[in-house]
Amino acid sequence: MNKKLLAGLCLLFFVAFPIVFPDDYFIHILVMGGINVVLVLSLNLISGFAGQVSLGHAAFFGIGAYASAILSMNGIPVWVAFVLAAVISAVSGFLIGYPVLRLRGHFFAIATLGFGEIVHLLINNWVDVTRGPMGLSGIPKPEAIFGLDFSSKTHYYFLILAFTVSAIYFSTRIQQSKMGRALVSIRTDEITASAMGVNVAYYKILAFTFSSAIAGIAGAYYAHFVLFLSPETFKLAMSINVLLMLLIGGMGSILGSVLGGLFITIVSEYLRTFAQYQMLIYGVLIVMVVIFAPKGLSGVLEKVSGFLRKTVFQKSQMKGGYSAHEPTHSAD
Amino acid sequence: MLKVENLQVNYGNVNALKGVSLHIEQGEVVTLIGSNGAGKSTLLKTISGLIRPKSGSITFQGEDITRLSPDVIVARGIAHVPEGRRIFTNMTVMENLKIGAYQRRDKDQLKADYEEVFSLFPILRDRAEQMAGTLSGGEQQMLALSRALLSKPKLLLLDEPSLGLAPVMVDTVFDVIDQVRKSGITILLVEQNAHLALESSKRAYVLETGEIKLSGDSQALMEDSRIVEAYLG
Amino acid sequence: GCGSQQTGSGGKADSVTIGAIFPLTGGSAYQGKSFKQAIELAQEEINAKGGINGLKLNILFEDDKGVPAEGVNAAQKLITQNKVSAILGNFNSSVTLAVRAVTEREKVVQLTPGSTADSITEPGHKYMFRNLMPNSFQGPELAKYATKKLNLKKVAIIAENTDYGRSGAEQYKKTTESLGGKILAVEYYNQGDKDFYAQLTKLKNLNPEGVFIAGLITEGAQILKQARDLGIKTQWLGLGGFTNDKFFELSEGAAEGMIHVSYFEPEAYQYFPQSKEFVENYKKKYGVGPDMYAANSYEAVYILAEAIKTAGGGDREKIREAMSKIKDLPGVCGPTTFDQNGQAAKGLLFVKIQGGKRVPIGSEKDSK
Amino acid sequence: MIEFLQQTVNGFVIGSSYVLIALGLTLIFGMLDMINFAHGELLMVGAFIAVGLASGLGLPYLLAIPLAMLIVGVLGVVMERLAFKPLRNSDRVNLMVSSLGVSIILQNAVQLIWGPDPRNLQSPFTNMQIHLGGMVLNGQRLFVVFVAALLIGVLYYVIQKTKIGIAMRACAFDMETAKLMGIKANRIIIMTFAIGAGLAASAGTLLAPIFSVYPTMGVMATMKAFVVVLLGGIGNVTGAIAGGLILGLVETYAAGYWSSEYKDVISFVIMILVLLFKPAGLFGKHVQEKV
Amino acid sequence: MSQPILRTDDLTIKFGGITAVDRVSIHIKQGQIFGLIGPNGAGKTTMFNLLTGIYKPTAGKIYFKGKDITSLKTHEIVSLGISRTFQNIRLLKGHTVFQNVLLATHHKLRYSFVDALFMLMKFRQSEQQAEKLVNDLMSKYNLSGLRDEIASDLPQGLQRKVEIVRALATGAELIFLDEPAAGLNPAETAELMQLIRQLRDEGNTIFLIEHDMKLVKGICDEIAVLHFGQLLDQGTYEKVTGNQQVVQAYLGRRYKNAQS
Ligand SMILES: Nc1ncnc2c1ncn2[C@@H]1O[C@H](COP(=O)(O)OP(=O)(O)OP(=O)(O)O)[C@@H](O)[C@H]1O
Ligand SMILES: Nc1ncnc2c1ncn2[C@@H]1O[C@H](COP(=O)(O)OP(=O)(O)OP(=O)(O)O)[C@@H](O)[C@H]1O
Ligand SMILES: CC(C)C[C@H](N)C(=O)O
Ligand SMILES: [Mg+2]
Ligand SMILES: [Mg+2]
Repeated sequence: MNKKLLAGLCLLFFVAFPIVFPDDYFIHILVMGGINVVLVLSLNLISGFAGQVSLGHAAFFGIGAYASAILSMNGIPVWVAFVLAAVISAVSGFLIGYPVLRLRGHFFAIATLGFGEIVHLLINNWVDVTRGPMGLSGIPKPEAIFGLDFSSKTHYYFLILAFTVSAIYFSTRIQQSKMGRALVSIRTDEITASAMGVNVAYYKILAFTFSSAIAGIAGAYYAHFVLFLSPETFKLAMSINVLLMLLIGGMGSILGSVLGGLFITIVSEYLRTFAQYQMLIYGVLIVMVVIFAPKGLSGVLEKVSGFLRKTVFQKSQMKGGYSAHEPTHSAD
Repeated sequence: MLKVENLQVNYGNVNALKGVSLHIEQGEVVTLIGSNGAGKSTLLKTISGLIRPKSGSITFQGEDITRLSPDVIVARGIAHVPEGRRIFTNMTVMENLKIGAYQRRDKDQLKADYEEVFSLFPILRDRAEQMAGTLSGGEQQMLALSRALLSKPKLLLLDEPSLGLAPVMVDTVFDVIDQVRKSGITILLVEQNAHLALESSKRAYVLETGEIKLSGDSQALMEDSRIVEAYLG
Repeated sequence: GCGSQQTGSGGKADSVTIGAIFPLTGGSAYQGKSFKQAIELAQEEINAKGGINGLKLNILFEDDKGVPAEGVNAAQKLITQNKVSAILGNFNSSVTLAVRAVTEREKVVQLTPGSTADSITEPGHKYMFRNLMPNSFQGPELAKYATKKLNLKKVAIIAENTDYGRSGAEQYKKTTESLGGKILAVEYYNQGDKDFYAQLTKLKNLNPEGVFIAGLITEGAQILKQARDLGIKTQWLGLGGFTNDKFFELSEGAAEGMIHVSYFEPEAYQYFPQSKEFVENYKKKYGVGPDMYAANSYEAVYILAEAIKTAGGGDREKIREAMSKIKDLPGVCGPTTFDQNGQAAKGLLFVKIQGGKRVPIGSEKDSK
Repeated sequence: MIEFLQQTVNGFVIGSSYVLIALGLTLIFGMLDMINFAHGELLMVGAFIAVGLASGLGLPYLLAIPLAMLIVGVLGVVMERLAFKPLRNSDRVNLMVSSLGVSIILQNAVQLIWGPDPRNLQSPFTNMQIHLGGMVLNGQRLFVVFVAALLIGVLYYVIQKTKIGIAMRACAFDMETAKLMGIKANRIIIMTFAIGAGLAASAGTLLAPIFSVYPTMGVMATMKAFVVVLLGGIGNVTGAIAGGLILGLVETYAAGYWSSEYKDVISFVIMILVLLFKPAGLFGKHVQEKV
Repeated sequence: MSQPILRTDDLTIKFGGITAVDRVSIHIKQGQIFGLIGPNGAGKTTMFNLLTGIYKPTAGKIYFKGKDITSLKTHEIVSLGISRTFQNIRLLKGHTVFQNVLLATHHKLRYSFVDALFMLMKFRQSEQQAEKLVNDLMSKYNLSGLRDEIASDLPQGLQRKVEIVRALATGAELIFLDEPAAGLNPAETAELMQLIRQLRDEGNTIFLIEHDMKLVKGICDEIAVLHFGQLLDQGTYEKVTGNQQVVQAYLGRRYKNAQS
């Protein structure tokens, strides 16, 4: 109950933010943060819930972005293109995931890295379709809808907010259903999972497909927001950045994914003040966070709130639900 | 040979050992029994240097070894076969044995010792190049024991060596323990199988919730009603 | 709201602020340095002479790391937070194109002194300006010069797999073929590639009269070095990207004899009569001669200063108007006039590397 | 025919350089079971240090190599102490992230110290051409092959014939039990990092005269090294050799006979195909998990 | 009582050069407690791994209630009604007892993804039923007090019990127990024997591996002996322990002495 209240307040805050505080730059950063959050949430499905660390997530972001951009430039309404982009990303996720998900651990990670680079190179070299290194410009904005015409940042802000909330809801529903339990058991121990009746291969592929679809939507949004695409955006560096956000936020945690995405986006922006030391500080920060908060920000939050609960509220025994107890698994 | 005095060990705020004292003489087999979670494994780990005690002292052959690091303690002649075997499952059987002999410098003698281990447990020779992780539970126990023996210890700490062994294998392990003792190695044995353990040792200690509750001659303890009820069933 | 109503004067009325976004870290950072140095020099000079009509010129630098999204964030910050009056940037065409969407929406002038993709000054972008020539210009000019003047009829191309390399290669090919020359092969490589033996071995057997490298110095130097290893003797040709003092050193002498395009040469005062003071000041300040990016960006600061002067301050819209009215403004790289798409027409030079120095051997006018 | 031979030699030589790059990585990868993204940066730092020693202090190239290896070896240890040791008991993925942080730090620290300009490292062999029946070989490249072979030999000996190799793996697998066997775990891990980093530096110093030296040069190296290590099987020296040579040849043939744009695609596709049919790499042992 | 619930025909598996299970044919009757004993490394656990689809046999067939299940996958076998425990306990690390047991209901939850996404009736009902099932099982086997404890932190004895209850929660009628008494003290073992009997009395069939002969003697209706992957003997406790070969290969002299 409390959690729902908290979530409601958060939502209210984010809805009110651009109205109370109409600063284009902050809104812009929040939009970028929102894209990252959706992306991190999507990676969380496969890497967080199911424990398969992917180093190629940028590929699906890229596929979604290019698919939606190209389709809409060929006259398909942007909203339809969004949907098609999700479908195309999902299909690519399925096709890539199907063979690769048989690999484990580091092998999976590096194989996805390889796939990520393959997709990047295809985007770069398939000039007839993607315009390759010349990049795609002239991408249309989304058509006006519900009174939003996307002439201002705020409109984009509400759209990404809606996407983010949907992705959070989607993730939460997965987490609190048998699929979530299956994925977490796969992450912990595949053999036990299958011995308990979980179809390991099926759920891995399903998670990978969902993950790709959502990343594709984030990509499509990016395309219609930045209005220009070029291949170098969709490289290893981006896959790594998303993974960093997830880890800093807390693997497997929905709240963590949100925190991680926002935190890294905002911190990177803040670090601009440090000019040439910016990246150096960023690197140090990453090392420090993994060392001092190995469960990520959500882990820290969990600890703090646990501490408060114990000392301040003196609340006794928590009710045992699946998501309530597993520390890396706080619901949003 | 080994003297443990007033040893206290804490895990965070859990008192795992609350002032344990015991001693082992050269050439003895001493048994330590106690129920699940009594602190038996903790005691062995403290002796072999994996855990630093809060207070108390451990003396081995007249020298204080309380805060030495595990590799120095191994060099002094204490080998520890940990609970649950803890073999290196990602390596071959032979590599596991080599690690056991890690500190050995006497190459020729070592060769003979490998042979001896293989004659104690012939199955290990057949499996020498197999990944240790694919061994059956019993085979893994044999490997763990052999690995410890290859460090040429003076004192052997055994944590539940019969766990998961077939009866005939338990025989073998206890025979080996007997042989080991005869070869002059002193043994501290932790066992769930109290019957056997008491049978094959001279003296025994009973550890309960971090404290020594009883001690004495194994034979006598076997008749003690408290022991019979709790540990011999 | 969008910034159209804002004056964009950076807050204080006694100064004008412009933003400069270039790659200061990451793979393109070695070029970013030239931009930054030259821009700072121009700023110092302007302020030392009492600013622009008494207004002090502030320049805020941001790092785009060569990444489009970073550039977009930086531009948004400069425009919204720092309320800059105009933006100078970027280097990588992909970043410039992504930032262009921001500057168009926010109605802020963006002047790039470093990106060469043709599409940057395509029609429909009122706020986008460029004071150097696009890729489609130098490829054909080089091709004309090579076929007509140098008489190289059978040429092979090694091109970087980027907009720069690709459009350079394509345009070169088209022009050469239209002039009756033959392109034996076009080989692409990716930025960051280190080994070119495979491509070069293949080219060697084609026996080209010339090999045109549509790329940048790091890979270009490797290509030349490795070609020398393989005993390839041919006339090397290149785009303007090779106009960098490091290049000869990096190639360990293998660049000797190469002919390439240059948009600017220090001390080639016959071609760039306005550049003397700049070159001397730059050398005094940084100990090395300016490269073409330095010259372009130095010139760009003066172009913006002129526009601000005409606009009478930092008003963004007025600056845009002033920009479009600039006519034959003298600059270190030649006079600037922007066409309706914001593209300024500039000339180019051909230089030959002789004794480790770039020696001007002609300009595009020679092959007309 | 000559062209084919030349391409084959090209592939072989470039393959040896991949082997060299991958050796240090496979060591740390195999022994400590971690993906070290900072490997390429160690290589880069090694190259920069060699440049500093050679052109800054005027030391001869052949002396700069071992010195750079030594210095980077120490750097590797410092890196392990500060960024990896605190994570020894935590999830593997945290180690990987920490290494990413380290790679960002190194890249930018180097840029701050030495600036972003590309540089050269002079070697006495750079301008040496050897002609062999219509084929041309470069002296420095041959030198790379030679040193790679030497280092492979040494490493192979260390891992297979000395106990240190086994001890490294033992520590990686179960630190506590390794200690019980009398292994000085900390020392072993320090050594692994020192050797791994030193090998990376050797690759940097050997390849620097062929290629050039700049702060981001390590990124590509890391990627290639990953491919090589996985192709061959993690922690497997023979595998690294095979993987490196295969990658070198595939890339060269692809660029020489098919499409230079797609050469990297081809090598990644080959890697993935190999993994699909041999999930533990060409020389890795695939062990069915026992329950 | 007499219809075989599980039958193997010449079941064989080879690992490299080793034939870990060698042409083993057994059949287990409905409602039995069937024991499998044999020296370490005889192939007992491997048998379980074959029967539960974790390993695929090199040759031979497996029938469950007359249906050929040889080529089925592990999770498919579970849904037919076979479940197991592991020799090296495999509870999900860091998960509570409740979470561990709840996982086992997975294949019985029939709602679709859409049901879950919109929390439709079917989803809520199924989830409630699963929770109820788990809670009921836990209180029936006295685990309710441990509901929210981290399972892998419990003492061995309790962990084994959680694994057994988890196996039950799959709804299995045939349950494989791999050395359930290992690491238990005599008192705990006695309790375990009681539990296994109770399971049998409730209509389950039990197939167990054990080295604790007191337990085997106490509860097994029939026993098979495996040696070097081959079936050495099969029958009642008295029959197999009377077999000289079994004594020699498995029981050993101490056991013999203790008997006589
Ligand atoms: N790493 C640890 N952290 C916290 N508590 C621990 C740790 N290891 C052991 N304990 C606790 O210390 C006590 C003694 O444990 P120990 O393993 O020594 O018991 P034991 O007698 O060997 O039991 P068993 O028969 O189960 O092996 C137990 O209460 C246990 O929960
Ligand atoms: N995945 C595998 N790869 C190779 N060999 C294996 C594998 N699994 C089992 N083995 C071998 O098969 C044989 C039988 O092993 P299994 O675990 O079935 O024995 P067990 O009868 O259960 O013994 P224990 O009573 O000691 O547990 C052993 O020799 C083991 O080494
Ligand atoms: C070399 C430069 C002229 C090309 C520039 N980096 C661009 O992308 O446009
Ligand atoms: Mg214990
Ligand atoms: Mg077994």
